[in-house]
Amino acid sequence: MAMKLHEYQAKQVFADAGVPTPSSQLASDVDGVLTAAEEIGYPVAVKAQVQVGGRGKAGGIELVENDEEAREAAESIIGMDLKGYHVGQVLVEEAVNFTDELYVGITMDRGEGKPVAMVSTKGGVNIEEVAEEDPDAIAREHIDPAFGMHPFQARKAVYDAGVDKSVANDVASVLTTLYDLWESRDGSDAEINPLMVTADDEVIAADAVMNIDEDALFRQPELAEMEEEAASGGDELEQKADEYGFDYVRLEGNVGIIGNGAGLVMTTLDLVDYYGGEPANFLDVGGGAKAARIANALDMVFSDDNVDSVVFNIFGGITRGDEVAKGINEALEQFDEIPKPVVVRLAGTNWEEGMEILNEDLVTVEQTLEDAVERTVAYAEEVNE
Amino acid sequence: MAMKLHEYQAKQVFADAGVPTPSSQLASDVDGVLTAAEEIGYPVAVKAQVQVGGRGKAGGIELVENDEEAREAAESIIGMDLKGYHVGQVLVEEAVNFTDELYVGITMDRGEGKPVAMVSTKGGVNIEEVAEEDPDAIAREHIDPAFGMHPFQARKAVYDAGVDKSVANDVASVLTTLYDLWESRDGSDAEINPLMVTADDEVIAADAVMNIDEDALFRQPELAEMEEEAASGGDELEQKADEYGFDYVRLEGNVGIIGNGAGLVMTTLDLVDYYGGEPANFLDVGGGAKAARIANALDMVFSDDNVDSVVFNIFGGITRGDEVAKGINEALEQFDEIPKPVVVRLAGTNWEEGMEILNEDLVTVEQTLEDAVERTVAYAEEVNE
Amino acid sequence: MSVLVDDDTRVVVQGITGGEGKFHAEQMMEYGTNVVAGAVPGKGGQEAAGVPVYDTVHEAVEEENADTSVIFVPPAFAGDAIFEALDSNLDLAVAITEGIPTQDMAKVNKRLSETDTRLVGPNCPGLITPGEAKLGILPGNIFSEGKVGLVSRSGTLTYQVVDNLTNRGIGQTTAIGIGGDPIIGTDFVDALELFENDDETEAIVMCGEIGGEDEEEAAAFIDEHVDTPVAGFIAGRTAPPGKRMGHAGAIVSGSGTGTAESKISALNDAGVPVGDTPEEVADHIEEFIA
Amino acid sequence: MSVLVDDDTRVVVQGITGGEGKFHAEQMMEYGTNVVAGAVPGKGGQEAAGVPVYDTVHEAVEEENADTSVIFVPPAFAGDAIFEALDSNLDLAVAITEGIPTQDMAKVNKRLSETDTRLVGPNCPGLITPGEAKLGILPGNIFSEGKVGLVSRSGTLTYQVVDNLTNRGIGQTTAIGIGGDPIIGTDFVDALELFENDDETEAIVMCGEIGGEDEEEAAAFIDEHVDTPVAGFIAGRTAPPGKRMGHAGAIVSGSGTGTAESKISALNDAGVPVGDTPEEVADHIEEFIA
Repeated sequence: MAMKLHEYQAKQVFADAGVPTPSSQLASDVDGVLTAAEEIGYPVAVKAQVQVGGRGKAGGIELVENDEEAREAAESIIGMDLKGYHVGQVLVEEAVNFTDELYVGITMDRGEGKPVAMVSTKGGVNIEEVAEEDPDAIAREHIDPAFGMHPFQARKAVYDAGVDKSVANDVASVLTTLYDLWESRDGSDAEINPLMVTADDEVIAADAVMNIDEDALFRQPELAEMEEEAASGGDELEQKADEYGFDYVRLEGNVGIIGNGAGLVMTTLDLVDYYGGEPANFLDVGGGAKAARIANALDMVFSDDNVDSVVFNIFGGITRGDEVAKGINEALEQFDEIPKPVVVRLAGTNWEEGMEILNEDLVTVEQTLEDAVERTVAYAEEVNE
Repeated sequence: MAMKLHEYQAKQVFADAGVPTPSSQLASDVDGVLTAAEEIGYPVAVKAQVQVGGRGKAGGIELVENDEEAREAAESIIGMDLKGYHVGQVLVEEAVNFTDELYVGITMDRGEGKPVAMVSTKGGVNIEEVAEEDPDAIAREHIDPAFGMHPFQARKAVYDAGVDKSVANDVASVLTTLYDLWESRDGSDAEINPLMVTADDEVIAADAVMNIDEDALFRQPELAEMEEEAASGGDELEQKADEYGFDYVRLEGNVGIIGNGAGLVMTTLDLVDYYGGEPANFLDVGGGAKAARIANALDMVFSDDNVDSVVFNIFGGITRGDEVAKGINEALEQFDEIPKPVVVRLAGTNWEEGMEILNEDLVTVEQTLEDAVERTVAYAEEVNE
Repeated sequence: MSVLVDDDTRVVVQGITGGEGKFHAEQMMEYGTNVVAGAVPGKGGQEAAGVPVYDTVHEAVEEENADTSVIFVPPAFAGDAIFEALDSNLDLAVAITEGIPTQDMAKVNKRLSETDTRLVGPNCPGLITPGEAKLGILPGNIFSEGKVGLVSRSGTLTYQVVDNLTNRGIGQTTAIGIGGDPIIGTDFVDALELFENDDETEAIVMCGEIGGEDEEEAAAFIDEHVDTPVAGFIAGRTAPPGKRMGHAGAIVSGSGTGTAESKISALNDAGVPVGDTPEEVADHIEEFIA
Repeated sequence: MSVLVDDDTRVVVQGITGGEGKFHAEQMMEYGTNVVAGAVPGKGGQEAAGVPVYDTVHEAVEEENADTSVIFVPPAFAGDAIFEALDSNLDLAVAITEGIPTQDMAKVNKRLSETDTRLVGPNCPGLITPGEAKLGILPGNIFSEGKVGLVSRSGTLTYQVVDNLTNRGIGQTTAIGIGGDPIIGTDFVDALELFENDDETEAIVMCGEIGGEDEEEAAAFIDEHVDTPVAGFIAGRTAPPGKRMGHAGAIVSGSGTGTAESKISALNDAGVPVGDTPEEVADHIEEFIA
């Protein structure tokens, strides 16, 4: 999974590596925006710093010509809710006059098992759409990760994309820097879209995406620090899951789901759907969870007001049934009345020990996955009758 | 070919990369040595800074306990002639108490076409002798240059060499640093011999070798600067050849040899020997030499007092016979009397044009390589009759 | 017969002196696996889980004729451990470790193309030939000897499906957890080929999940090269597009491939029935080997 | 017949807009070589030496069906140029450039093991099939058509030996300058194999020099695999141990191998006569094909 840097953070990383970026300042209130705009000089763009795509269309980016417009933009953007994310900060940025908008990006091609560099002259829009509707408009060059990107590969991608000769060298050089960053910073994606071309043939990174492989954060201490800042925003429950270290996704339904292992949890979701219910979430406690972690998981799902019933499906490998049972008891014994019905199914390692420990007064026990899900869906339906 | 750093330069490079080295100071006179020794604290080693092996045996390294001994050592070493090299500077260095002496090194294995890391517990002596007499005493690990040295490879070399567990990790770490330096600095050889092990299980680089690939100096500006200093010393004529940019080696005989292309020049030497003469030098003017360069070559060989006759053998490919002839004329027309007889043989590109230009009053012309060499050897014999 | 592992397999455990490594080395031996050595830098000469520990895998191969490694090394060092295994002339390396940086695995992937050693994983439960030997962390007691080969991207989902089979008295030749990471060694196609060439395997279960195109490629391979009947299962039918669900692989791209629909229809087109529930998968297998 | 190059060879010249590149492109064409394109980044769309220039070698291959590249790119960029050539599905790349950093060549060497494209050089004069085509900087006029294959580590020494042959009316099938650098693409063994399998080559000249062990390896190969008679020459008999003479390869290690003696005796043991002078080499060849 990837840790997403904010635009302003990614731009800082890129600028430090020598990629030309517009001058900009971060601001978190109206005065800050006005001061920044003054120093940079109008026109400037005021850009919400949240990690979602399509900020422009959603009203998160405004181009302003003077103090009055800047104030209006600041007031409307700072504090807004943008696709579920609270906007706490904006980037005030020099507006660049451009003649062309390019796309350059590096990502891991999972199918090939190697990095791929991409260049397109159709930057400035949703590159996924371009990829779908006009795939040939994106030049792709696969990189051998042992060698890194050869200079000829950067040039080839740029020429293959049809980038104008007047800026080809500069774009190749940005692409090379981008690859070096991607590689040295353990990027999962590094993108500049658009890479603007100005009337005097300069290139400048008008937006910046840098996502970092979370599994590699241990060796990226600087970026791990940025994560603290970057993590702000997002669904409250998802933030809580982040703290607990759960893989958690909130969904629309009312059947809470807890399990171990992504495949099995997804299967449990699928079965809830199969039996006519609607999953409220995906929650994977991971492998080898101890009692406290199990209790935390239950606490999380209970805190979701949408949840009407909970299915707890554990197939123990390195996770032990007795630990699961202890955690469930711990979580439920604190309540005078169990807030939402919990169905438990334990299998695999130490399931018999687990069943002995489990306080069956507090939960419903089922022997098979199918029965457990069916029962949980039934409980949820009862609540809504 | 390789540019050799002085010990003190190599140590600086290694120390900057985190390899432990003894404290040391450079000195170029007796007072400097005394001051340095005072600051470092006795005992210290006084080590001649010249790029030849076997300095210790040749009297270029002295271990001293006090001012008196230090003065004596400084006086004897500074200014001495060590295997033909003038000693201008000495390194005054903390004497290290050691329990073991290891060898670690990285070089290019030409046969395999890939780098090789080497570790031995038989450091402190001539490693070439160890390689010859007890090859298994050196653990070798070939490195894939695309990946660089994997950490397991450093460990494997260290364990295979039988390095004591108490210092194995530290030695592996020095080896890793050495490889990184070798790779990032375009080394041809990087060696520490001995890598001393102290009584409290610390490792410290008591000597340091770092030779740089001359073809890569263009991208090693810092090291290229060190070359200025490093180049001092050596045969005067060889220094001159360095300035002119010739491949030149001075030998013992009296037949001067100039030609184009290493293989052909070596063949000319071999023929001189075959016809009973003794080569005075190897001088390769390289490919595409112009008239001025040819004149310089002749000037060089004339300046060697040992030379009694000169054979000029050019087979033109990208070197043109007319340019060669012009250069020979230029060089010789300045003399009232030609100092040493010159035999010229021109073949290949524009040889006819060359023959037309060549002032045959100044030189003897032969049509074949064999005849030219035979004639030159005969001239040399005449001089010595 | 069986694939990749049997009771002749000679196992070295990388990381055997760590908590997990030691525990699972013991578990493997208890199941009957022939664990012959451990390899931990700096721990050479010690003993762990009752077997000698060497500083390098190479030594374990030389001294104990190990031919297979199981890797329980923390993620920061696991890439290097895999490289070491691939350098040691082993037949097989099984990387259990979860959370190896993707770029490390991209480099491993490159090296895999240059070696004859097979890698299973990383981030996988390992593999098991019931009644003979297991490599990894699978709970041995749910497996039983039989004629069904199983390959899966997901650990606990494998257990679930195996449980359904075993409960009906349907045993397994070998079960392989290939792992859910973006870059893995042995993939569906490799595993299917192994089972297809195994005389004893009479039916195959393939458990996939959303994300990537491995299941689509497997379907194409089955269509052309696999005569053994295959039943499939795909987890993640209800996963909303664009949401991550655990495995990095489980990202729905939103477009044509990678979705549950795409995978199921590719498998169906290749003649592979895909169960709606794990029980249904067992139903299909029961029909195949009836 | 001939090896590696003939009048069907379609050549792209990398670095054709540079002084040397342009001059030798013209010289090659004058000799009859089918130069179809140049490749120089940023110069695509121009013309040089009368042929179209492309930004990349790939384009030259696509647009002009080039199958061979000759590389005249300055040393700092030559390693990358070779990588580009090796990535372009060519049959052959010939690197003339002298002074490429050794570490760049070590990386190229690694890539060579992964590609079907053959590399000759670097730091070599190139190769020539007299009367058909030449690739590189050899002076065409000294060569003549005939039945002797020639392979040499040294440029001008090659010319010397060829001159001796041509003066006696002995022509050549193909002459290959493999270059004197520590790390090269095609080596003696490769070239000997090509000549051995060439129906028209009736004798082979092999010109080696001191340093390295390539000549010793070649001798072993001749002993086992080469029926075509071979005559040898070794430059550097009088070179003092430990002194560098030009080529990085020409370093005498001081011990067993790498010396002229070692090479000559290895060749003699393989039945290869080694001439004391270039004329003596021609004598041996004359006997072979008499």
